[in-house]
Amino acid sequence: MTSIGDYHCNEVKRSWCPGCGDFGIEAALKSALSKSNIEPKRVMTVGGIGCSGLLPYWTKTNSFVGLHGRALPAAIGMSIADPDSQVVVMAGDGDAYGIGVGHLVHAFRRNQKLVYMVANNGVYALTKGQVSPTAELNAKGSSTPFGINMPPIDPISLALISGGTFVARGFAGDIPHLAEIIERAIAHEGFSFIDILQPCVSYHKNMCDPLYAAGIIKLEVSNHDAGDLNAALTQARGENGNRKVGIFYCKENNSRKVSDAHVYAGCRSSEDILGLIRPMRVTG
Amino acid sequence: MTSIGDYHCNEVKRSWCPGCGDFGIEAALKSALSKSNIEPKRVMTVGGIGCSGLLPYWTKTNSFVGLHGRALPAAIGMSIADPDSQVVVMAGDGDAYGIGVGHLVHAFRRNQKLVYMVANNGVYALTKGQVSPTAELNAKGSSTPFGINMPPIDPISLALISGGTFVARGFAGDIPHLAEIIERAIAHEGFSFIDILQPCVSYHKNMCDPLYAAGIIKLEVSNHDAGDLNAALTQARGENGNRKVGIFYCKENNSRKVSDAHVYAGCRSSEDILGLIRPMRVTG
Amino acid sequence: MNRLSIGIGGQAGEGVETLGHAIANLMAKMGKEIATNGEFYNAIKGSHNTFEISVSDEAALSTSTHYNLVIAMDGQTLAEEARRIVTDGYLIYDPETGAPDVSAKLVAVPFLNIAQEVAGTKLAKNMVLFGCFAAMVKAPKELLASMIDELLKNLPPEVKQRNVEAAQRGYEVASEQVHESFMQVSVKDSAVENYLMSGNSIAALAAVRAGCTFFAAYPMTPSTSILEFLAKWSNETKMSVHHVEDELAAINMAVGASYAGARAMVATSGGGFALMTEGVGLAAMLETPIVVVEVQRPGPATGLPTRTGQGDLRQVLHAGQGDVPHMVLSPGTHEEAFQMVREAFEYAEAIRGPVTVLMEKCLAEGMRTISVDALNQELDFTCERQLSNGLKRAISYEHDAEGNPTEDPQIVTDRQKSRWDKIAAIAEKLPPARLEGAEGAAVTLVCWGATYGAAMEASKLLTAEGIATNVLHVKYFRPFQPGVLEEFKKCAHPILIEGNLTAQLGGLITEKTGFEIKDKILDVSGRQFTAEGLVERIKEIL
Amino acid sequence: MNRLSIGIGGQAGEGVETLGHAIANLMAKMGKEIATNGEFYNAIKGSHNTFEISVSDEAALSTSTHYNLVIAMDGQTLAEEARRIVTDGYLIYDPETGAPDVSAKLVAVPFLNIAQEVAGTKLAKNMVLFGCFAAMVKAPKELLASMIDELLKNLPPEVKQRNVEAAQRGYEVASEQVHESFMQVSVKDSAVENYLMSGNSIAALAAVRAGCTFFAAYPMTPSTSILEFLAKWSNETKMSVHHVEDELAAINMAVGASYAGARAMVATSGGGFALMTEGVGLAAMLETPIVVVEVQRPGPATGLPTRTGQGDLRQVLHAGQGDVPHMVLSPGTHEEAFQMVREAFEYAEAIRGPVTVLMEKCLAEGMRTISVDALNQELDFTCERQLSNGLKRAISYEHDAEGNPTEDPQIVTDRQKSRWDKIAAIAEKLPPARLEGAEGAAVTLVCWGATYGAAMEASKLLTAEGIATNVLHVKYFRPFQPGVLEEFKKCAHPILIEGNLTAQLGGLITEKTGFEIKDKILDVSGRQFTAEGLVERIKEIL
Ligand SMILES: Cc1ncc(C[n+]2csc(CCOP(=O)(O)OP(=O)(O)O)c2C)c(N)n1
Ligand SMILES: Cc1ncc(C[n+]2csc(CCOP(=O)(O)OP(=O)(O)O)c2C)c(N)n1
Ligand code: SF4
Ligand code: SF4
Ligand SMILES: [Mg+2]
Ligand SMILES: [Mg+2]
Repeated sequence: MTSIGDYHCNEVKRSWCPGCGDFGIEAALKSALSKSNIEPKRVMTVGGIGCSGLLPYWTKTNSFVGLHGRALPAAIGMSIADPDSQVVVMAGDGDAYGIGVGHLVHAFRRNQKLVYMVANNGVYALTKGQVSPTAELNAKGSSTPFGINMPPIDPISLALISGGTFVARGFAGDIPHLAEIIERAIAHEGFSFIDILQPCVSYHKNMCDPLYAAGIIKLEVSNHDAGDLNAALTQARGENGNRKVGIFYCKENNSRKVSDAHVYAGCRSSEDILGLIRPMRVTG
Repeated sequence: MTSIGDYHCNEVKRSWCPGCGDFGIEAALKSALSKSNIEPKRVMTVGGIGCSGLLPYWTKTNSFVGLHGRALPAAIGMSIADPDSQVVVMAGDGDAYGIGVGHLVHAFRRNQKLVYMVANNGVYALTKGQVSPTAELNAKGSSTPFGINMPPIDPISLALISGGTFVARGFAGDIPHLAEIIERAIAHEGFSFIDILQPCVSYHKNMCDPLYAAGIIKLEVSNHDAGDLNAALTQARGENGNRKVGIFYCKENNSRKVSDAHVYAGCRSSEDILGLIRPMRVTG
Repeated sequence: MNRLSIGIGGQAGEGVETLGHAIANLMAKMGKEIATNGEFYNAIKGSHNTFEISVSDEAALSTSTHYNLVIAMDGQTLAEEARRIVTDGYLIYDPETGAPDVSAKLVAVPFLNIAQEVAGTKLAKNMVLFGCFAAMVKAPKELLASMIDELLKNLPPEVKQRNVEAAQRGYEVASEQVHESFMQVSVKDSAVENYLMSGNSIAALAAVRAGCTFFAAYPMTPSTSILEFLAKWSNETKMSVHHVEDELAAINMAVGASYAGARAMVATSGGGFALMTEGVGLAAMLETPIVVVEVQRPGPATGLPTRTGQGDLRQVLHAGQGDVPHMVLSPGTHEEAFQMVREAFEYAEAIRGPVTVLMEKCLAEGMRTISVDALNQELDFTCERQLSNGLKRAISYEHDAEGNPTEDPQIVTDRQKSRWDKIAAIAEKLPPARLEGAEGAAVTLVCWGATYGAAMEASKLLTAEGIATNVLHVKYFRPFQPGVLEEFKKCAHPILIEGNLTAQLGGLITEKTGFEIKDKILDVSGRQFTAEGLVERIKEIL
Repeated sequence: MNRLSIGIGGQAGEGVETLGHAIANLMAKMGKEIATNGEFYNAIKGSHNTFEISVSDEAALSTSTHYNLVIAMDGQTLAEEARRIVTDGYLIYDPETGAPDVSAKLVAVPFLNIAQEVAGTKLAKNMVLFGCFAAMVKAPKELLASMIDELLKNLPPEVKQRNVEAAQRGYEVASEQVHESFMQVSVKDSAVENYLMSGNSIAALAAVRAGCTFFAAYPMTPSTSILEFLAKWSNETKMSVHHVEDELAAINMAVGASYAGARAMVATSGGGFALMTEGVGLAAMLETPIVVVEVQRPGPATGLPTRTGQGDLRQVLHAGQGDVPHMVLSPGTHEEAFQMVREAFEYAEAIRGPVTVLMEKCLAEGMRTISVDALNQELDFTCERQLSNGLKRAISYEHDAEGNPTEDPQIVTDRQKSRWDKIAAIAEKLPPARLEGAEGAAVTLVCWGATYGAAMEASKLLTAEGIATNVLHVKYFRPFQPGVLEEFKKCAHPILIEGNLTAQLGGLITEKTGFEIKDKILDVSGRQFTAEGLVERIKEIL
């Protein structure tokens, strides 16, 4: 088994605020990777642009930080090209549910194998405190000083009705539980989506209140059947749906065949290509 | 009451294929506008880029055809600036559910008053027959000659779980029924979403089969309570959910106050603005 | 006569394009060189579309709107294209659609009736007309039949048969009226292996040849068929081909795939490219090779989706925020498109960044005869990816050589420069620009992209008329092609020809060389340049 | 001494910016002219940030990195900023953070202890330091107290009180060590009404003044505060202000709102602008006025989010497919930003299309003292929208004058030209470029945007040293500002100064005038130009 330290990049100084929930996600991810025993060189860690998206900086795997809102398509491209590597994305909720939500809807349909973690802190943290799409109705932020007049997005329901095959939520404040979810997500043969409640000590203090942690509700085998899509939807849409953590839904597809890699393997010869255009041949 | 002819623009030749479902949508819309008695000059008809989006060409109202995928944000801007006008959008399913689906998710949250009609023909028709996001699994198109390997999007469920306040589906082949839905949508004080099954005679012949029309199921007061969100979701997600037409869900908000117009009304004087920056005043 | 121009006019949905392709194919099979151009309205049904075919013994570089033969499928053709039939030219028409008022040799064919009668549907009229045409070039009837068989291969045998019969009736009716052959041809089972291909099919094929393993696109006229060809071939090529949700996804997926080891390409038109600009900058910043094919149509905004133009040079050159080291090039011919798309993959590896190949609708959709030799050529420049054994770091924030973030003023400056150094280095590998045509010419036509074809042919016409003319075709825009200034010094009277309003290449030339071209032919009609059109406008200038 | 430069260094999250703003505010209230510049890392916590303040009697156009006073909140400041203290300058530091090894007048203040002791938290150290500074300029203690009261207005009274006390202790400790006043100041209850404002607050205010009724944006450093100011003011202004899902939505909503009668604006930085380029083309095609403010930071891609640069001129100029008639301008100072954003709305009406105002992070976030007169000025050019009574047609396909789609080659050409004619017409209304500074100078500094400040001050320093220097500040890029060529003819030795690597303005000047500027100072460090830095580099060139 690889060890957690194998995934640490110590050259780059962490710039998250002390107490930031992102540390919890980092710890859970590295623990899950080590439990899954995936060598660092077979991992591609992808970040969004946001505080959370800085994770690849201090992760000693292959790392990729692209454009705000586009972590997901880039990650899908990676996973398609190199299906033997484990792609793990850490995007912010602004990135994933704001500017990038169009890609997300289609990613559920595409079901490409990768782990997509969204640090859901209710704010645009890196840009200093505007509300994100998961902010509660009337929440105030620097761009909505009188409160936002739109209800929040419900990412779990969105995932479920869009065809998500692994739909979960974790809490950055409960590292072992989150690590377990990530481990399951890594094992899943498809697109694994994890919304992660992530307290931001600088711009979303409510989430840092112990009362918030106390309000978290765990879905477990005893109270929820993760194989039942309707049950999952009921959980997500019911009271306190946005405080529930655990695996809402998981649909394994064992018949899925391992995809071919699409890495460059040299140019083709002209014989290779002439067959393709036979119908266009006119003479000779 | 205005008459249907009042909305006809005869200068521009219609270029839809004979038999195209878009003609049905046009007829239904014009009928609904006239029944709602809205003067042409108080209507803004907005088109996406696609066959369906050509509608504003031959509509004698204010007309606007913007960018592919961006009809919705443009329409929202119009409705905000001039809330006294009725904004009606006709977008294609590629436009609305493909490139533009990110705007749609957020439009449900914003709930700006306008009517958003999506011509759902399962194809990118104007670009000559690629599959759209509503195409059935394995459907073939020119860009997916071996069949699309992703399941279709479910726009009604998407609308319902995203906070849609008026969620309906019509069938271009049933003009009176569709007109009725549009009339209700116009009356709705919020964002009215209508997915419209629209047979494309050139690129989606299955939808033009009489069997297709025969398979359409109507939601009516007798079999569905449009005030019940859960019931709506069950209808949408149940068997043949994508063949059901009618109003799935409608939530009126009578307390909604009429919004102010935001049309330009002259520059401000310097007195008007100095109050805003009082905290920045350092001397004088 | 070693060159003929054929024009077909008809309503959208009447099969103008099918007939055009059939004729082009027939002539190509009979050993002729072909160039085609379709002018279609942006509507599925109901407007007047045209299709032009140039047929000649030598390489055909462009088409003409002065026709030796016009086939009128609708009445409007009689009023428009038929008026541009040259002396001694032919007009095939159906008396039912109107009485022609032109001085051409008339071939009256009741093709609507024949189609209805023989094939049971007026839709077969294009087959009747195909038969007429075949008769005019005295093509073997068996060839006609076998071509229709191939063309309609998805239809039931009895339908095919009826179409063949309709065509044969057309053949007979035309034979009765036209006795001399319209063009000297004989079916050569030529040893030369030739293909009749569009620019888009060539670009797609070049990607396959270059070993491209990943392709993503969102449909956009006139680039869509690149996606369609690659999708169709994907079982054979094993390329991963995706019609994705939008252009933002396409380019970011390509960058991701390339990061993971793929050779990746995307294709789009100007509007889709506008959405890709941030991604182009990303590829440059991450030093990730990708190839973009941008097929131009007239803008701004939706513009004229089905027409041609050259309005996107500057948009492409300046894509993305900041100074983006992004290579930009554009081929002049179909052969060059094949070479340049392949090269683009090699350059992308060399600069470890984005390379965009600009094409135009007229090249992308226009068909040309291509010899197998053109597809067999070796590249002058190749570059394999340098794979490191270590972990890969790709960070879109400014970073040091190891890929770690830095905001140190000196490192930041060095990194920016080092990325541009790669562009400077590749400049030395580029073939220098060179004047083509008459030595010491009185007039030089300066152009880029597919305008080359009409410019070259115009230069020949002018030279033949005694006005010695040559052509300077600029192919590389970033880095700016070496040799342009040197060649300019040899020019007596340069005239700039571009398919845009703001002389985008002209401005770039001035910027890069200080040289200003005073005389300009700028065309934004959405139609491709023709040699005769150019000759006329050049004479106005002289 | 009529000009002093203050530098503050500390860790992210330590309140460097709060202290800097407090000091700037204090000096402004005491009647001084202020310029500030913050250099922050792109991280919420844990890196070394600095804040510079220029204080002078005359208008301060830029800041300096040679300090008369350094306030060291962390040890790194001792090693970095403290080394750039000028002769006779001061250093305020806490002996706990290290022993300074510099030849400055030392003011040792145990601010960490004081903060902890008096206010009960080390976080109050910036208030202790604020007190120290106030003592050094002999500011009245009541002013200090009232300012802290205002600054911490959202905190409970007892907390505020403790902070005031901590500041007062700082005041006392510093007073004991520094006897002469660091700068001659007296609180003038000056009749001149002055404001201390950032470029972003000015741009926001200008929009309000121009009667803008709709604003949409997606947050992006360093443009975000435009959104924040407009949102905060929206109750008073009744402007419809929206933080939307992405930049694509922002610009398309603005186009829609403008179509429906609003005056509409969006603001973003380079990456967001990349996503808006298609929308810019749309506004041009639909002939719908909109104003875009693009605040530059270094690219490509994510680049250096919190630093400054001038890398987006070309991206903005060539936004969108096709030839997009889009006006582009950039102010040199805060006052000019106010005028130009207002003008932009008028130009947008005149050309019925998009107008982009380019700014830089250093201008957008840098603070300056602005007199009420600057906010009171009338515009030289205004234009009301011509509203038709009929139905409005706006179609992004090419269309005729009535807005109906057309593909007619002639109409299509005419429409393209007519849209560009509006750009040509507005060119005549623009103030011509003019040389500023020494007549018949030996050296001319050519620049654009906020580089103006440092260039002007450098020209003064050089002129004072006997090298007569003037400045050519180009403000309009499309249409290209009239008069540039004429002014160039008067220049003995032009030197180009730009915050990018590819000399974007330089290239444009060559393109538009044929004139090539050989000597260039191009800086992509992400830091703003300083007058001293420029003087040094100019001397190297001379
Ligand atoms: C196209 C574009 N628009 C805007 C930005 C500016 N930006 C950087 S991070 C960010 C939001 C961060 O919020 P989130 O994704 O929730 O991440 P968090 O910081 O909360 O972890 C934004 C808007 C950008 N980099 N690119
Ligand atoms: C940014 C951009 N990408 C692609 C296109 C090309 N395009 C035009 S219409 C269309 C799709 C049309 O499909 P749909 O929206 O379903 O409308 P329909 O024609 O089926 O009514 C596409 C992809 C475009 N105009 N702009
Ligand atoms: S601002 Fe919030 S999200 Fe960002 S590092 Fe600090 S605590 Fe974490
Ligand atoms: S192609 Fe299809 S959608 Fe387009 S006009 Fe024809 S029938 Fe209608
Ligand atoms: Mg967030
Ligand atoms: Mg469609």
